[in-house]
Amino acid sequence: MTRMMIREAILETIRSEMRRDPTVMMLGEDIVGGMGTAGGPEAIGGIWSTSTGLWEEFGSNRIIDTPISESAIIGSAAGAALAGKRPIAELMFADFVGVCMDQIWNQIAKFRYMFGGKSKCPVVIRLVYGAGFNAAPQHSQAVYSMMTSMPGVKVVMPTTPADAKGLLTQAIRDDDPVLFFEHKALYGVKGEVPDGDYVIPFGHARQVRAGEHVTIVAMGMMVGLAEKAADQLAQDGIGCDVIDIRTTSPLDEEAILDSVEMTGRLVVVDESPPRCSVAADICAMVANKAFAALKAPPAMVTPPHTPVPFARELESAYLPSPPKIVDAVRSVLAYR
Amino acid sequence: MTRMMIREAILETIRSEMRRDPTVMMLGEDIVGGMGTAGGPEAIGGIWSTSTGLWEEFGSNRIIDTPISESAIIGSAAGAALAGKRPIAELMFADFVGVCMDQIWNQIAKFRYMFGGKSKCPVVIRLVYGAGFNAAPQHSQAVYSMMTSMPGVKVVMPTTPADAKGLLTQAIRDDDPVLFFEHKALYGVKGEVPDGDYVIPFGHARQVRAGEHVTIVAMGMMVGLAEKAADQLAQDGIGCDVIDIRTTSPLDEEAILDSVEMTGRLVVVDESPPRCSVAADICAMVANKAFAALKAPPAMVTPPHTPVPFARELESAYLPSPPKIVDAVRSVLAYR
Amino acid sequence: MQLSRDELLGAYRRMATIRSFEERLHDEIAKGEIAGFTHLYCGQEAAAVGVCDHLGDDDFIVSTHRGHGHCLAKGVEVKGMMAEIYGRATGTCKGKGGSMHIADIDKGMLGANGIVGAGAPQAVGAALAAKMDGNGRIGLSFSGDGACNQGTTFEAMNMAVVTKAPVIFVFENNHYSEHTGPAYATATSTDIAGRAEAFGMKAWRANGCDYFDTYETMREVLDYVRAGNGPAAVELDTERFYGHFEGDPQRYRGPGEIDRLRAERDCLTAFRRRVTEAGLLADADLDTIEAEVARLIDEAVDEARAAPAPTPAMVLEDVYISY
Amino acid sequence: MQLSRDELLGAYRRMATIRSFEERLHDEIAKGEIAGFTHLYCGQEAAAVGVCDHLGDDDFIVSTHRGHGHCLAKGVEVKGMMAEIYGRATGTCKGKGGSMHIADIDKGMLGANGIVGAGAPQAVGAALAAKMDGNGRIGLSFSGDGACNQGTTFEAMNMAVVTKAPVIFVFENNHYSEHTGPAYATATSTDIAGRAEAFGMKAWRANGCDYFDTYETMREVLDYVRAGNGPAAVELDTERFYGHFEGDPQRYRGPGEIDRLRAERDCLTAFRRRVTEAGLLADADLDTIEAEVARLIDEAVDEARAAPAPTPAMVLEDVYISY
Ligand SMILES: Cc1ncc(C[n+]2csc(CCOP(=O)(O)OP(=O)(O)O)c2C)c(N)n1
Ligand SMILES: Cc1ncc(C[n+]2csc(CCOP(=O)(O)OP(=O)(O)O)c2C)c(N)n1
Ligand SMILES: [Mg+2]
Ligand SMILES: [Mg+2]
Repeated sequence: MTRMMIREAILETIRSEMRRDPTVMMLGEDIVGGMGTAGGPEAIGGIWSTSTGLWEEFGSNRIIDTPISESAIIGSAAGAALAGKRPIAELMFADFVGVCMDQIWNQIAKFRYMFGGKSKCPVVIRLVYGAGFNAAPQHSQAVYSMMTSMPGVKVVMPTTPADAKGLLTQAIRDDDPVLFFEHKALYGVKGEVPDGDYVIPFGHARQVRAGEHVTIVAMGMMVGLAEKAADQLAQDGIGCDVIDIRTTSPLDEEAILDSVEMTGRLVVVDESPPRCSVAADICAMVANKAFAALKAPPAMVTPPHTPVPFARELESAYLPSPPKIVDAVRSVLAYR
Repeated sequence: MTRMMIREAILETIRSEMRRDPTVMMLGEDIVGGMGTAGGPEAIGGIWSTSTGLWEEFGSNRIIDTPISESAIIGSAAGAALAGKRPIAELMFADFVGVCMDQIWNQIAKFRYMFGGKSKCPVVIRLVYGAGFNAAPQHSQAVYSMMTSMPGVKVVMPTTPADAKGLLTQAIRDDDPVLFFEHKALYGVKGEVPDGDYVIPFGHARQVRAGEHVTIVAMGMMVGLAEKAADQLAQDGIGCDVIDIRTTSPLDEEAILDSVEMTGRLVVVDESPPRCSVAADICAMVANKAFAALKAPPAMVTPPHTPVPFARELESAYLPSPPKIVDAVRSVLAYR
Repeated sequence: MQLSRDELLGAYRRMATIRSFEERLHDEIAKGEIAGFTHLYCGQEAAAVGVCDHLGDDDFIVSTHRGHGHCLAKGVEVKGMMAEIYGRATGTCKGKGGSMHIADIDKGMLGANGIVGAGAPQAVGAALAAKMDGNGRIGLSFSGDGACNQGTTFEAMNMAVVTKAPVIFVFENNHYSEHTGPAYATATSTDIAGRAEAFGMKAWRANGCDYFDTYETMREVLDYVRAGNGPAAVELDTERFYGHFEGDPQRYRGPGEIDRLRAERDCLTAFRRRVTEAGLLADADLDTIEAEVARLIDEAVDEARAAPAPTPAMVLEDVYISY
Repeated sequence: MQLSRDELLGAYRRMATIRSFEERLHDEIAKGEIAGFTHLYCGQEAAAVGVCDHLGDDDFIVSTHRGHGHCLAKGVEVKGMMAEIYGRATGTCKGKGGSMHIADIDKGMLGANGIVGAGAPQAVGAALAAKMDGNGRIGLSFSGDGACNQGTTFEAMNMAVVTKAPVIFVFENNHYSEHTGPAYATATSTDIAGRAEAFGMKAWRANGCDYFDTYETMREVLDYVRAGNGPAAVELDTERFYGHFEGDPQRYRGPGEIDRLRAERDCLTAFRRRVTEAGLLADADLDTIEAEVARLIDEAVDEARAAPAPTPAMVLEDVYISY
């Protein structure tokens, strides 16, 4: 075990997978930095410091710094994958999926199906997402709900350094396309990371806290908030079963349903706006498959149906928070 | 009242709104057709015949035939709207939102919010969507679920010629951006259309059939399938309350909840794949807000979590159908 | 002209196969047996064949909605393609993709594509893969004149120059994008190759209705790109004999236009005239090929008709490798 | 030079206002009081002002993430902008947009934009609106050298030529897109204007660090576009004195680079030298302006600090006009 930050776990995983497998390559804007400048290459190594030193070790054929052309980045990753490589493409902000959605949604996600199972497209797209930095409406979004709706891609959301390593290793080795969502506010989170080969298969939730009164399902940045809420509720003797789903597609329905069968109550915490969200998706699934077990309406804690506002006061009012989760749990428990 | 097809109702509505309001304009690929060819302009008038004759009447300043550049089409509509016009932009296939998503999602949908309420952006985007034509994975999709998740746009789905007129009139006069989904398989559907000014406000569902045993919520192409299922179930004495929601955003929650309060049972029929779909959204909403009334798990009938396949046999297996709806209703009714 | 007799016969066979495949589809589609949207390649055969005759199975191409010609020229099997277009379980894509989505990775054919412009960056990526391997292989993107107005195409060209990717952008200018002429839609219509040059890459122009001009030009282009000089572009002037899709009323055509094109710009006629006049092949050689091709297409149609439809369970397969 | 004394004083005041606004933000951001990402315009003042001095409130501009200079030059109110960047309810956008999303439709300022390249087609649309009205007004898009690699920018240029839209594409080449130089990322780096020409539009080049060169060039460009000749492009050679965003360590800069730029390429210094040497204005005139501007910025900061934060209820407002 080594203690490190999520951003370090990501960088180390990319580095070791690139050493292990010569077909792994990476593309993105400023992932080297300084190209074509007096300062020279490696001036930045990724604005999130998740690619520092990779260009020096692996060179320009495998670490490709690109122009500001997201469609070309994702499209190139798609083509390289069809041609036998394992590209990792970085979207500096997940919000930029808007300019390259077609390459993700209509190309990468559909190749194998359209081609009758005769191709594979092992692309990993790393998307830096989430609010909390006052980065305003176009640099703060929780895009994963929209992507979860798309057949053909897997959607992964690590919340701890160990999960970042295990899930990213799986993502790079996976033969299907993977969207890997990294929350900008989680990069600095520290934790123990297993040494050596460490792979977490997709579709397996992680139980964060055990508790018998209510099931709280969360993902990404929301998991920490759910934990805080659970801590507070524990003081009143309320036991929360907190589940980090880790991948929204595939979804570990079993873990969620088992928990709800026991608790009879569900609160889903999701950073995306409510309509057609992962939260709504999980509530609908549970209402359909664990109807008899439910003692109260399945509830969700999400931002409102609005863009992410800029100002500090607005952004905190917008985001889910431990007090909002506590309130939701209490009203679910109070339901008769 | 005049009897006409949906495609005619759409063309007539555009024409009369353009006559009424000189700020209305239209942009799209081949909406004139024949530009720069020996055959000359008006060679096609839109591949769906929804703009025939408009260029002759309104000229090149208001009817703008464009290159194959969807980002430029939607981006131009956005700019023209900020500058005081009411543009109608056509996406020949809704699937092309992939190449212009940013202009819809991060631009048009967010302007007013980002700018603190100081702008309006009355764009109508007409999107031709849906399966049933064996048009294969990239020309058949029911994109509205993804768009319903976006704060800042309204999402409209007419199912009858009268609704097409009333809702499109509202869309063009609306000061907010509207995504207007036209199902390719509905264009030829005929019906009576009110003459003169006819406006249907958004957020008001239409009751298609009254019935007391189960609520069926549907939209777009699915409404007709739900009606067929209801007819068949009626023969066994099962009464279906069939609701066409008409707009997925805003959603007429009241109409749905009122019906479920009465029937206690819900089946939602949706043409999009299931994850994070409008169907899931409505099931979650009902499970949360009408929990006590529910006598059975809220159920959904959707395609599977796959792209839309090409071959006839595959596409019909993929799509919701009256028998699948009948089955869903029966199992909801059988629930104890 | 350094082509051997076998090479000439092969080139004609490939062009004739495309022609015959497409003419037959035109007839069959009119009968209503084939579902979906189909875009025929008739008239452009010399382009696909003149380009692909330089490529091996480990060179990569990406294609468009009008992809049958590219697929056949790249060696995708005729019967599998026909079955696919008929929506059969025995089709190249098991009936899941249809006319617009035929691919055969083993042949280096990375896919036809229903989204205009989407292929260009994919060809860059395939070229970057080849560059990583340092094996002299290339990526090649076919696109139309219309596609050169889509943002992805431009991004791909710029990215190719920046990354020195061994990729070739072939623009088949057939003078129409759907119902619109390039003189209207492509601001620099007379010079699509000039756009590529503005991105800093070398560009060539050739007569895409002439197999020999296309083939000879492509030899130069391939030598240039395989030598590691970075990307290149080629604009091929060609003609589309049918509508944009089958069923297109083609009101945008001038009077007698198609007859004139068939008379003056038919690449098969031009090829025949050239090789017979030069005494390289006899009319009988070409007639034999045509007869053989006709039989092959007959068989392909018969087999496609007789082939089983995909089963409903197949809807659920091939979304993921594991899930 | 045909500028009146008042015009000269005004131009200097506008440039000095931008400079002072940005230098002050640089200091305040270092103190941690201002949230979010901020991209400063320092060094590029002559570009925004030299361009916008030709525009009226009913001409439309769209801007970028580096938008403060464009906003101020187009007449957006200093105090509202400062309050916005401080995230106050009194800000231009009520604290909802912040630095990257300032707009003022009444001033013809259609918005800064956080998505690189997104503004270009919007400027085309505004120009098409103006063309509908036939009133000689124009649309203008500011973008960076980096933005000219984004597909939307290309599509917009092509569409502008096709539709003969009265739109001007101003490319401010400040030699960096984030941490990357155009010689790497823009395949034809030395000639962004050349790309525009490849789309069939007329392009100009000017020294964006020289108010007079920019202003005179823009006069020609505006005359050309307002006369109905269709779109035009302008490449302005300019410099960025700070990092890409505040907090950028700028390891990509050469040694002493910023000192040299400040010494040799400062547009305010150049303006002062030019007008005083020509005897058009006295140093004292300019000093007075600077003092007035400094007071205004002080006031703006004080008022922003004192202004109320937006209330939580405001989160829910302004998504729709009616819903
Ligand atoms: C992004 C996108 N926009 C529009 C279309 C509809 N469409 C299909 S083919 C086509 C014309 C393409 O013209 P060109 O590139 O010249 O190819 P050609 O059909 O002539 O082979 C259009 C507009 C599409 N498939 N994808
Ligand atoms: C579509 C998109 N990709 C990437 C970014 C991140 N980004 C913001 S500014 C910038 C560089 C822009 O360079 P340039 O256009 O030269 O403008 P400058 O910053 O020099 O003013 C990048 C890559 C973005 N905001 N949008
Ligand atoms: Mg064409
Ligand atoms: Mg720049």
